[in-house]
Amino acid sequence: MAVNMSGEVVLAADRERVWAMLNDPEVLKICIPGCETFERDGENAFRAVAKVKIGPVNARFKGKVNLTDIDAPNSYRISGEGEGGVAGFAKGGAAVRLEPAEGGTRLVYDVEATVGGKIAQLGSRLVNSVAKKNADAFFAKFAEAVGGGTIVATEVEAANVATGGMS
Amino acid sequence: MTSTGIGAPVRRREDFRFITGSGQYVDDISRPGQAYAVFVRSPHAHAIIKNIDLSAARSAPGVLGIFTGNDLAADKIGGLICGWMIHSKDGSPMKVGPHPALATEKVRYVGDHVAVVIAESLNQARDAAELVAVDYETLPAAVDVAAAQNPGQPQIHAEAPNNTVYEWHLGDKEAVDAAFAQAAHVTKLELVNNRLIPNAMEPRAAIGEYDRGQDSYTLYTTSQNPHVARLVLSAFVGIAPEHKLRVIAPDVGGGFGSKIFIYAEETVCVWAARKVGRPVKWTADRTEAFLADAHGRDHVTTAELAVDGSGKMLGLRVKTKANLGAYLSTFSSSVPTYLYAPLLSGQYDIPAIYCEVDGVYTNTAPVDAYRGAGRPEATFVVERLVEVAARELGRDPAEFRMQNFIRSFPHQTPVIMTYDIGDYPTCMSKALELADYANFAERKAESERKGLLRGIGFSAYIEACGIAPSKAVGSLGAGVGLWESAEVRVNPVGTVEVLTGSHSHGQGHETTFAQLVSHRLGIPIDQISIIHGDTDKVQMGMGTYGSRSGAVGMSAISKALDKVVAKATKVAARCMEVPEETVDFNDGVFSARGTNKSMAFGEVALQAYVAHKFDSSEIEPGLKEGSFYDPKNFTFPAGVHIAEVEIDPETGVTRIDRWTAVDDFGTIINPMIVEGQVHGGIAQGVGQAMLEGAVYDASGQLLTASYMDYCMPRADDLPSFNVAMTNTPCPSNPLGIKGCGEAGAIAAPPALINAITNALGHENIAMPATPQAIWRAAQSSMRKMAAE
Amino acid sequence: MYAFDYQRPGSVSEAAALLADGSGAKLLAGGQTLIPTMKQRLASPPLVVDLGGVAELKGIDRAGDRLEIGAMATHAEIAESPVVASAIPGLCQVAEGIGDPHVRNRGTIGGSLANNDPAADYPAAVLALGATLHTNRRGLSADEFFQGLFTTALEEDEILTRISCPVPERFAYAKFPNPASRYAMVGVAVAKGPQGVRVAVTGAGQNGVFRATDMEAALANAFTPDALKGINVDPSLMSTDIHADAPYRAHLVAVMARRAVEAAAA
Amino acid sequence: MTEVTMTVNGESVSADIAPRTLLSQFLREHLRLTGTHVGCDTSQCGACVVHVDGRAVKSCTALAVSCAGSDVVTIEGLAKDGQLHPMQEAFREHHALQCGYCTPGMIMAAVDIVNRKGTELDERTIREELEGNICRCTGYHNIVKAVAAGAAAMSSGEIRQAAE
Repeated sequence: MAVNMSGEVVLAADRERVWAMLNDPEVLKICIPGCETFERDGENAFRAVAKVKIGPVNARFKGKVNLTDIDAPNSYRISGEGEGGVAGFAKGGAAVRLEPAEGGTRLVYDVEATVGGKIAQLGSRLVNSVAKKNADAFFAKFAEAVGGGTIVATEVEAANVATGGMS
Repeated sequence: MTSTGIGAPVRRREDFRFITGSGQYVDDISRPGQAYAVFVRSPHAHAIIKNIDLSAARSAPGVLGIFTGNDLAADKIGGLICGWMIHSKDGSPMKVGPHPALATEKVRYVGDHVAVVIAESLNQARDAAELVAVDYETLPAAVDVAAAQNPGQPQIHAEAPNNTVYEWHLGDKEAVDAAFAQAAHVTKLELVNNRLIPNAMEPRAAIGEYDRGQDSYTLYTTSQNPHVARLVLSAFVGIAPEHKLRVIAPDVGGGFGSKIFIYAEETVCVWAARKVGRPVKWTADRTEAFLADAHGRDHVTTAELAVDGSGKMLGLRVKTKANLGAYLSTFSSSVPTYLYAPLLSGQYDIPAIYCEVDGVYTNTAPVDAYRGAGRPEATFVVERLVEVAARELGRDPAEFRMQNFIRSFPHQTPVIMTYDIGDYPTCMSKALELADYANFAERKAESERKGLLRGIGFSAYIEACGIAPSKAVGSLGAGVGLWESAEVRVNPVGTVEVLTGSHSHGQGHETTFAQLVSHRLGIPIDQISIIHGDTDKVQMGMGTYGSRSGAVGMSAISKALDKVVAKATKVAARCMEVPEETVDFNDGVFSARGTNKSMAFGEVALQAYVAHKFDSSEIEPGLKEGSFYDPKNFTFPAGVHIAEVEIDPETGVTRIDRWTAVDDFGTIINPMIVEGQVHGGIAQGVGQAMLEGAVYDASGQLLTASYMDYCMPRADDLPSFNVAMTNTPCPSNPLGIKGCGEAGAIAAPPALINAITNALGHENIAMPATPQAIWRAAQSSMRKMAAE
Repeated sequence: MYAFDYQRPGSVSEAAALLADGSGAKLLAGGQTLIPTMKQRLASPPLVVDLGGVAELKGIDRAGDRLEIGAMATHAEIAESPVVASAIPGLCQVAEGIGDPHVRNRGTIGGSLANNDPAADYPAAVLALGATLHTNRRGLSADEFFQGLFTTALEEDEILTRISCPVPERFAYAKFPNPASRYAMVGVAVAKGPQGVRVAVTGAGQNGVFRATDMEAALANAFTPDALKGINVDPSLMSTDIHADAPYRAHLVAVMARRAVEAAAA
Repeated sequence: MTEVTMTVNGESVSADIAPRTLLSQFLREHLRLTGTHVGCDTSQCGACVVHVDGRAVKSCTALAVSCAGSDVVTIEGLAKDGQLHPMQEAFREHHALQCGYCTPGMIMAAVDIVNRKGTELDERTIREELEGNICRCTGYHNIVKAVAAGAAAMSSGEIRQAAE
């Protein structure tokens, strides 16, 4: 099931510092909720393991993360796919853009992700909320790592449903 | 009428075992040494299988075997088939991609079968299945039936360009164009018939077994038609020749169409039993049932009705895209074609009808027959159009229907069917009376005083049951004949065993079929047993679906009983030493006219077996007769359902206040059972209209894969139903039976949507009409009213 | 299900000791969420600690102006309890509307609160009542306890033992059930009590149960349905799923709030 | 493995089982009491309902080990001394079952309704109380009638004939 989410956060650091942190696997590991490992696996490529906990559900996702469309220090696209065993899979990407802003740097992101398997089959009611929660958690941690900031907005768009027609 | 004969509300003989927990469903059966199968299923809607790594799984504890599509291919096990050939308008045969039981190169829907793991215990099989590592290259998915044929959509099967299986049509396009050219009024609707997931309460299950000594297989399976399963598994899949494959469908917990089909799981279980040398059992969990049982409905339709200045219907034009899913299931091709378009005349005299249907592949579960199969879709089109036309013309919807009802029979429609008999105005009048239509306006005013919206909706449905005769269906592309078989075995002391090719999975055949025998032979019902569901006992049969067991299955028994009585009459005549033509048979007694001689049925049976009193060169000993009965025509049950609803416009919550059903099923064997069939059908129709809908997201993930999200009708969603009957006996079979199993599911959806739209004053409501959809429509109606 | 070890301690301290090693043991209260999750293999605790044998977690009592409910009280026990019926009758109705009769016979208030499902009923009731949630080591206000989607203030090895509700002057809960799951698609609890007027909403928010503070302010002025007129709920804070989108949920929050006030004021 | 002892249909049973054994599995696989059915994975359909210490429980959502020491009654234990329970009789008399798969859970739930709500049950109450049991065949119409009649019979000891 698709998740489309966009948002922005103003970070208390200059663009170069934010950019550096966005490319630092150690920082990303700390900020990604439940992340257990985040290791370089080639140029602009990483391997990651993250534990996802949603209420009683516990799943460990293993996968790859790639950085593409790199335009330092302005923007990149971070994308990945992870396998969560019986829980299913998740894949997707985010276009991330940095702009100078009052008091630091504005980070604007636009996420498109899909989840499949049991998570979608059994947990569709929660997918959007969990995605937003994780995005908020990531940026809260990231802002903390950068040295402060505020989440301006996170918006989740309703997933579009193809067939069968409950509306 | 005897207390157990035709027409009596005999309490069901099968119930004792079910109310005491003594039924034997497939999962209740435990075979010595049985192992457990778990299927590895695709989490992707569309992907290339690049590699399957079984090494870790193979070394997991308890694993007896792991197989993939390549193993099936190596054993020359063929794919699953679709048994009905449809030809496109241009004469070309439908375009069908292969349907391997275990996918080989590609997976095509979420839940598609990739591998099977067989282990000592179910948990071990599950553990090992998690270790099967499948490397997928995911592909974009074509999910939306309305768009799947568009250029640039992902191609699901190379054999079917643009995902088009067929572009079929029926009727006279020019005549319809001419009718529309003359029309004073045209009503046009865009309709979606929502996708449903059947959800028989017993999930599908199978146990395959191989006997090395006999070189033969046994398959226990949750089937509505075990003989067809054997035929397909033998002749097409190539498991074993028919005489080496026994198929048993024991107690089956509901089917509703979904257990007609021959699926991958039973195919693999019976094949793998030989590979691992152990019985192999598989039972679906509910999520698997959601993912991989054949779904139902899923049409997108544009429909137009042309009416002249007096309100007379002139023509009907229908264009439908039918979602067939990722593979063609056993009878899927026929459902949106020959089970759909021929019903588009409804109960109305419509001179010209033209229907086009595109059968479309999508990356979703296969779609096939579900209770009603094509006929609910047709009835929804006709009865929504008729209701809306009446409203647009300012006509009372009941009276508008009355004006257009067919009144003389036989009636040839422009879409194949010859309706043999019916009395539609009587049904309507009776329904109007029972529904207290006359006082509806008062009730509506009363609701309004409480701030609630009340609406009433009609559905005058027709269905065609007992698809027949075989020669005709063969000419339409069916791969099988649609007759039924029966064998009546009279035992020497006069008890009777009836072997039938029909299969009961809730319909109560053990009772109704025995009622027929009791009625005809005049013997108590407890001396009769009905045997079905085992290919080693019953020689051949076509099974139970399409409301055919009464009209076709019981007619076969009736024919066999004719032969039994004829032979017994001969035996009785010899025993009583009277001419055969003077012997009458009534209430279980053979009596010689003009004498005081008589013999009870049991005595004659004994004499037939001892063969002491007749010349065996003239009369063969024994009393056992069979029949293969092929009906002359379909049967045409019809009726009127009236739904009345009350809507809370503030929340969209809709309460069904009244439901009136008047049905004409011809001869009724057991009114209690017939009413039960109507109740269940209505509930499923209400489910379709208000509660149920399969939802796939754009990537092909099924979001309604459990009862948390797929809304099953529950007791508090439904009212009690007011059910009544009229009766015009069917002239096309010896018993006058028409068939009642699907009527409710066919009639209910348009009745309810017509009631809801009547309450809202707003036609644009899709099924399922959820509280949210109704609330939104109510808001827009109220805004409209405020503006006026 | 994956294999696990099983322990059935007789006391809270024994149970706490079993959780202490941090290996991911799970408490089994009623099991009505945990067991289905484990059946789907979406949870794999190495150890399940069954609280069914801990007598000190049972019981429902009135203590002065407070209602004290043991964490292992089942929904059915609360629904049928004369003590609850006389103290907070609306809470009986909350319990009676959870799941179905069979689920209510196993599911417990403690299990539900500790799980904090965003569509569960109890969190709204407990938050509106301004209850204190006692654990084996501290007391937490409801406002502290609920921390968003499936998240509570409970530490991994902390056990919810008792829910202490001040008896309100008025309390009611109005629920719009999801037609399929029968969880709350929207549920609104309102209470007027020692802590003033409190309104808590479940099923609707993107981040679980929350307080509707503008409604509280309006109702503090006048505890009548009309006081809520004109208060709109911001759809951007609402969750969306295949059953209900955010604008519909926002609308239902207002409707259910009004109905809850009507019931509470009656 | 854990040793578990409980009373099932009046008889004490013991077995050595894995803790992950559900009560439904224990009944069906260990005791071969296959009248208790499993129809879903999410604790909703109610085909698996049995009584544990006098209360209706979904046996697919209870660990067998949690029921150690309990008194369990299944559909097989409802009839006493060869006499059908009035609720069983009512289900047959009122044609409250078709395929029979949901029936054991439905009957066990119905008896539980009477235990909790008394023998005089109106239609609304019955429909609401059946929230945890799904039937796909009957449309519930006859189940509702049967539960009312069975409840009345549990008080009077007699089954009223169904209205024809």
